[in-house]
Amino acid sequence: MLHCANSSGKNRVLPSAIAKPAAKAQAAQPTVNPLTELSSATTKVASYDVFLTRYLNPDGSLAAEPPAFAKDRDTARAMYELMVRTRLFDKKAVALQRTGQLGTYAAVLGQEAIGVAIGHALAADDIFIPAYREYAAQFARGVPMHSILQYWGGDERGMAYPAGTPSHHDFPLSVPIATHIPHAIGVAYAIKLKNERRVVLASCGDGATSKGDWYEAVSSAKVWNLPIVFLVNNNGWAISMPSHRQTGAQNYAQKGFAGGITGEQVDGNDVIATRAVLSAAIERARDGGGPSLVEALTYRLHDHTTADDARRYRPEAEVTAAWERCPVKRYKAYLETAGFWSQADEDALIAAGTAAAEAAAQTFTATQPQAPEAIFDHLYETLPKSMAWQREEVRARGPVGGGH
Amino acid sequence: MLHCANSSGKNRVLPSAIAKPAAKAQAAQPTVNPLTELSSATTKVASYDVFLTRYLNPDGSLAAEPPAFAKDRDTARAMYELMVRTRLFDKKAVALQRTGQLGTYAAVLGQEAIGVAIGHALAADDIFIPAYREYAAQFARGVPMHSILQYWGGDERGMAYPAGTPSHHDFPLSVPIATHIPHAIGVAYAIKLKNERRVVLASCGDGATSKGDWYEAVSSAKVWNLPIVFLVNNNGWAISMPSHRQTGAQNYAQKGFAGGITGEQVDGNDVIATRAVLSAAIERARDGGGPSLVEALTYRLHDHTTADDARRYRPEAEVTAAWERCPVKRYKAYLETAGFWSQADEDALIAAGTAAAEAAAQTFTATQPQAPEAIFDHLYETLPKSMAWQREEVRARGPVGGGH
Amino acid sequence: MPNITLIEAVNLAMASEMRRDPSVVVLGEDIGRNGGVFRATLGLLDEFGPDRVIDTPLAETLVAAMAIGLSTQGIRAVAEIQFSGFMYPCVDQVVNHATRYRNRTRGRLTCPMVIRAPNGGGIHAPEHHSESLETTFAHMPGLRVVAPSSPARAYGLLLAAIRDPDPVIFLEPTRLYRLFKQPVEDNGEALPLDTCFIDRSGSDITLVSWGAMMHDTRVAADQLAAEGISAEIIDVATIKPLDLDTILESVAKTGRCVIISESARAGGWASEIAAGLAEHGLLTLFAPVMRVAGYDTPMPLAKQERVYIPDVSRILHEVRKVFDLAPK
Amino acid sequence: MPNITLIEAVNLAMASEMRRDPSVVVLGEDIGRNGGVFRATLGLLDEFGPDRVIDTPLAETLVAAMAIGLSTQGIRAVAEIQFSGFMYPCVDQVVNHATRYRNRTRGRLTCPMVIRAPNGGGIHAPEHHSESLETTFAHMPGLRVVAPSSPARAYGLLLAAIRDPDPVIFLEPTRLYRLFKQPVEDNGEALPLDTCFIDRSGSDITLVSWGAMMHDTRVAADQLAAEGISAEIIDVATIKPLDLDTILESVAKTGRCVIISESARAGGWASEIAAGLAEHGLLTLFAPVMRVAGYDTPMPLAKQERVYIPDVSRILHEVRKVFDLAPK
Ligand SMILES: Cc1ncc(C[n+]2csc(CCOP(=O)(O)OP(=O)(O)O)c2C)c(N)n1
Ligand SMILES: Cc1ncc(C[n+]2csc(CCOP(=O)(O)OP(=O)(O)O)c2C)c(N)n1
Ligand SMILES: [Mg+2]
Ligand SMILES: [Mg+2]
Repeated sequence: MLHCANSSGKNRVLPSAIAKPAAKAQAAQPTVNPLTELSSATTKVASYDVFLTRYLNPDGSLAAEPPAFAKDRDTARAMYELMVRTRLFDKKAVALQRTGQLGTYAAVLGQEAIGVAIGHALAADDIFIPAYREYAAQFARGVPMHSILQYWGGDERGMAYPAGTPSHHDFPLSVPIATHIPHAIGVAYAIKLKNERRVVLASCGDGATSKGDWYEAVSSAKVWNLPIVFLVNNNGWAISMPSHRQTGAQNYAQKGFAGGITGEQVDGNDVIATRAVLSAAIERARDGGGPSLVEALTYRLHDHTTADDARRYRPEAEVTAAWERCPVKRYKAYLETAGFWSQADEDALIAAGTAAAEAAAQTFTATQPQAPEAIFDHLYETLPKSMAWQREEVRARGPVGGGH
Repeated sequence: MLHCANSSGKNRVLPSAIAKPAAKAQAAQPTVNPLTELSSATTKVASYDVFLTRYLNPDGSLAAEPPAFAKDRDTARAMYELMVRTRLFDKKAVALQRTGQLGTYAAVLGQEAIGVAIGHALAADDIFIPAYREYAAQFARGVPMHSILQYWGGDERGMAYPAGTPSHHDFPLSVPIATHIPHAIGVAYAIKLKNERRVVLASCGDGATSKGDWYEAVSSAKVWNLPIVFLVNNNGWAISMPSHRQTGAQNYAQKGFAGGITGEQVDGNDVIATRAVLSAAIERARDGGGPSLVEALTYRLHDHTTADDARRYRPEAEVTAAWERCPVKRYKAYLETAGFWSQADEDALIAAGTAAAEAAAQTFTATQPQAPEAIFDHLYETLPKSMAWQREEVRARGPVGGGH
Repeated sequence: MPNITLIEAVNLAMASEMRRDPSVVVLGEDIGRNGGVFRATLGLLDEFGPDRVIDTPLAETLVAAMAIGLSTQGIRAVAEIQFSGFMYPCVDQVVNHATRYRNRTRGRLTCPMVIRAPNGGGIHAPEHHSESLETTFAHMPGLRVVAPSSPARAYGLLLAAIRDPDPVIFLEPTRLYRLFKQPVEDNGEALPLDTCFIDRSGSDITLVSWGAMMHDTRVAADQLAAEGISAEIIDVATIKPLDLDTILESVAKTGRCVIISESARAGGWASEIAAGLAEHGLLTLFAPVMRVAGYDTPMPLAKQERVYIPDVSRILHEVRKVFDLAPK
Repeated sequence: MPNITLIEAVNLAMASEMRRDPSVVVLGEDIGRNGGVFRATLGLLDEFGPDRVIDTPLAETLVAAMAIGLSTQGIRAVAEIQFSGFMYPCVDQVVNHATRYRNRTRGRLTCPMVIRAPNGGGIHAPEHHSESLETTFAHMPGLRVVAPSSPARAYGLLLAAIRDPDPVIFLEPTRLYRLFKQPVEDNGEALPLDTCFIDRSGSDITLVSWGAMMHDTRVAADQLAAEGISAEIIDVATIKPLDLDTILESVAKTGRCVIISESARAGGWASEIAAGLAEHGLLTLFAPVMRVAGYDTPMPLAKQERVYIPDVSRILHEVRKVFDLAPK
């Protein structure tokens, strides 16, 4: 007798919508009606809108005149290169896992445009607080590919991002869902306290928006008008939970209204739109305009992780249809039409990207094991005296079997 | 260099607004603007409105034609009687605390109309999950006044609400802020599972809406279209935090949009409006219309609790102005104008209410102490064997000094 | 009797009890169509439908709170948390509400609920997937904390947990989920809670453990047997409330005790047991009570998790210390 | 030297360190204009302004997470949680993040932060205001947990906690906030962490305690002294990491030990100390190690809180048991 109120999809603005651009002319009607009949006792006191931005149609044709950066040959090409390199890395990582050389890995297949947009929209000094799939952004900010492999391969050193790169002040991947989002409040508060012109981008998935930690940050960010962009990667699924059953909200952008901040949607498989919307949000935050929320509509083409088998819960037809909206294909078509990309470019990129992923794999597999007692070495700044015996016991024992 | 974005009060719909009814004709403008400039790449996809309901102006005159229950003499009088009895109880409780006969007590002064509205709007079978100030609702549902005194007096027996009354299936007061709200999800799910036509009303303060627990419930309630009314008592303060600094949200009603549910405001010092709005929400939920959120705008005329001294942080002028919106005075004026209430009625009510509060105080002070070992008696259904010695130790020791 | 793994036994217990008692529901993330990340709820959706097999939003505080709400209405809620490291958001709900409604309302509202989760490491899972939570919960008054160590005990103890009138935290040994099989009959018979099991009788030393570490403890005892040392093994099973008497009786016989647990040493449950011995068993002890436990570090990522998790060699090392100090 | 209460010493330490180190900020609910519900932050808003004295929304997970975020940026965040029972929503953030960023990032991001809260009962506060949280936190690897027992120690230990490069949970004894005064000089001198204090020397029995229970322990020792029994009192002070050596040394001298703590007995920190003695001090003990602790029930409401909280008579009762078994 119980039923899911939303399974009908009524009034929903969900990833499937990104296939069919809404008619521009049609004014959106209030999606949630007031409880009581409008009577003379009732007055409208506030009103909120959700907008969606898209420049590229799924086939790569233009839905609107693109912004300047997309018309700049070098920039436009660099974005594509990062997207493809990320996809090649992803493929290699999955292959390593399938052949027993890597632990569980969370693939980014189909969502690469968002990471690319983040990587290009953030300034070097900005601070990125990622979830666990935005490798493209991390690469752009200086995280070596082998670090990501080390991380999923079970080696803490994969989170020691290199000095001298923007990633060195970024946060590591966060596996406990949404718990990293409120860290952005403290980080952004510190930025304001120090009078810096930096912005924090904190990202997560659609599922993460169900968690209280996420909300406590969104509800509070505007109290101090903090320079934060909350990014929600709505990839349609949280493991086996489709995004339309995750919450009663008709879309994830409107969740920002609970904190009094702008919430808007962007086609996350359109790298131009995503970069444009993120850049606007970031620069607005930098200029004192405060926090905002961006829901990027995308689709997880892979299993949730290599430990998952999405065929258990997800219709193949949905995945096939989603491939039509693939961000790589779409953006490539744009570049080709613009005359920015040739088959030779493509061949060269694939060769270079494959080699880079291969090299990362080799660096990863060649990584010397940590000393067993290294588990104590970054626990406290100085290991308490009373714990010395534990470290010594481990050291004396030497390596133990069972490493990956 | 940090500043509170909201301290200006711009675009706010806060308790102060309840003094000045908004002009009906003026259509509300979007309160949060989209991040990006409206361009041809951007489409409006959804829109949300917040409404406010009020029947009685602060002076008791009618702002709109009242609903039927308010024109029914007996009902209208019963609501007033409960409101005044609650205020007299409250006064007695504070007096008991001031004279060292009661522990910390959370007064309801100024907010009585909301409890009365809840008490009258809920059906006997419905389930009330209160915060800690809605005594009027609890009295209406059968909680004896002395139980509330026992609770704040430090006696668990004050939460054993009597069998045979609606309160017997209600939840006890909840002191950890907002943690009780997600219980409503489980309770309402159970109701649906059993195919019952009952509704859950879960209430809390404005401060409570900052907590993740609160949000996890609001975000999820519509997933199962549960029969829940979330009530937010916005009394302007969470201890020393004014409600406009508690969150970036322009009002608390819109927080419902994060869960895709209706959020509306009501003048919580107008008992007619509050009952009307709550009844509509409750009956809609009962009829399968799903969850909703009601923000009742009110004002805490007392200190936060008897342990607090609001003069430390709150301008006296604000309190003085708030007395002008007092729910008792306002409703009394309505009743008098309607010819439902006389001075003799008032005198009789005050005499009876004072006596009732006095009697409750006497029952409370005459309460025999619990046996010390009673601390073990409702810990588990059956005390584990391994804990028997603890109970025996306490029993053998007998009463210990230091009770209140 | 079918030969089944521990995870299959968990699944069997839930299915069995859901058939027997229509008031039992299961809830959690990905437990429906997906059957749970470890497949503990496999087949339940098909058999019992989406009303009783509830996929929840991704919110562990909500999962715990929802179980509380359900159980106050007489619905026996069996909640799954995907990995032990994600149980921390349940802590507030459990300690401030689940364990207290009975007491607060003088028995008016009660919480016959179970929160199940895999516990501990050893399967090369990602970060935050391998923590040991038993002590965090066991310190909470009014709770039961149960940790099975075999398919048969998982089946019998989970039945008991679901039927228990009070909240139970049920911590399943991740590492043993598929490590070995055992014949388990689906006879609906619960095992007793609040009692330790003598897993193996012996006379020279008492080895106390629970959950996944029981496996290594059994292997260590085998090796000791080969050396002529007779170890009595106690499976604590119900961690809280602790059946100290059974342990005391054993130590009264053996005079020696080593306690083996995976959770961090400082403030771990091994310490509680050792403290019980220091108070009630002191005069029967020939040698110090040794604890073999996880180090006081977070569980390392997969490559080093075996450095952290006690193994047979560490158990034997401590046992040898005991016999060095108090030779047989 | 001004004679001040413990709460004044807490206030003094924060003001003093905020003057000395501009990177220190305080945050929490009602800590600004209101000065905190116990007035620990009185005057800080006026002296340091709203940028450094941050009133937060009512969200304890956020408070902990915000402290984490601030501290990773070199801001030393001192967060207040109003009452210990409301620290549970911080648990996930502390165990999964605050204690781990250093380790996860190999020292790149660190969390020099303090979460302060009143701890324990005894002031007739409302429900959920009187819990004891030390063991819950002390079981978490990578954390420091500190509990002062006097104005001077509150001042010196809080300075140390704020200056510590790693996260510290600082649990203040609610019951002692205003119970007595002590001369405390605002000299900016921190007391050492990670070390127990010999609060009083003695030769016949070691009494180990911390926080508010130190007060009752001192009174009990006075009574024992009157009876000719010389008690050595150890103030644990830094609960985690535990300085077991100081306790062992004392017990090696006295041969007798009673541990006094307010938190629930099962899995409490008294058990950790007793376990340390069972392992390392067994041969020096004349008698069983007794624990005087809160019962395994939630803290009762105010009328019965004294039933729960150990008092002098319960301490003396256990001490007498020890001397009965091992007379002087
Ligand atoms: C607190 C917590 N609960 C559960 C999990 C297990 N888990 C890992 S990813 C995931 C789904 C996340 O969905 P979403 O936020 O949409 O991100 P996506 O994986 O789709 O990118 C879950 C439930 C976790 N990592 N953390
Ligand atoms: C989790 C938690 N944190 C802090 C407190 C202390 N506290 C009690 S009431 C209160 C303010 C609550 O404000 P609001 O929700 O607006 O309710 P009101 O008291 O104004 O009715 C606070 C901070 C608490 N009880 N629980
Ligand atoms: Mg997702
Ligand atoms: Mg309030």
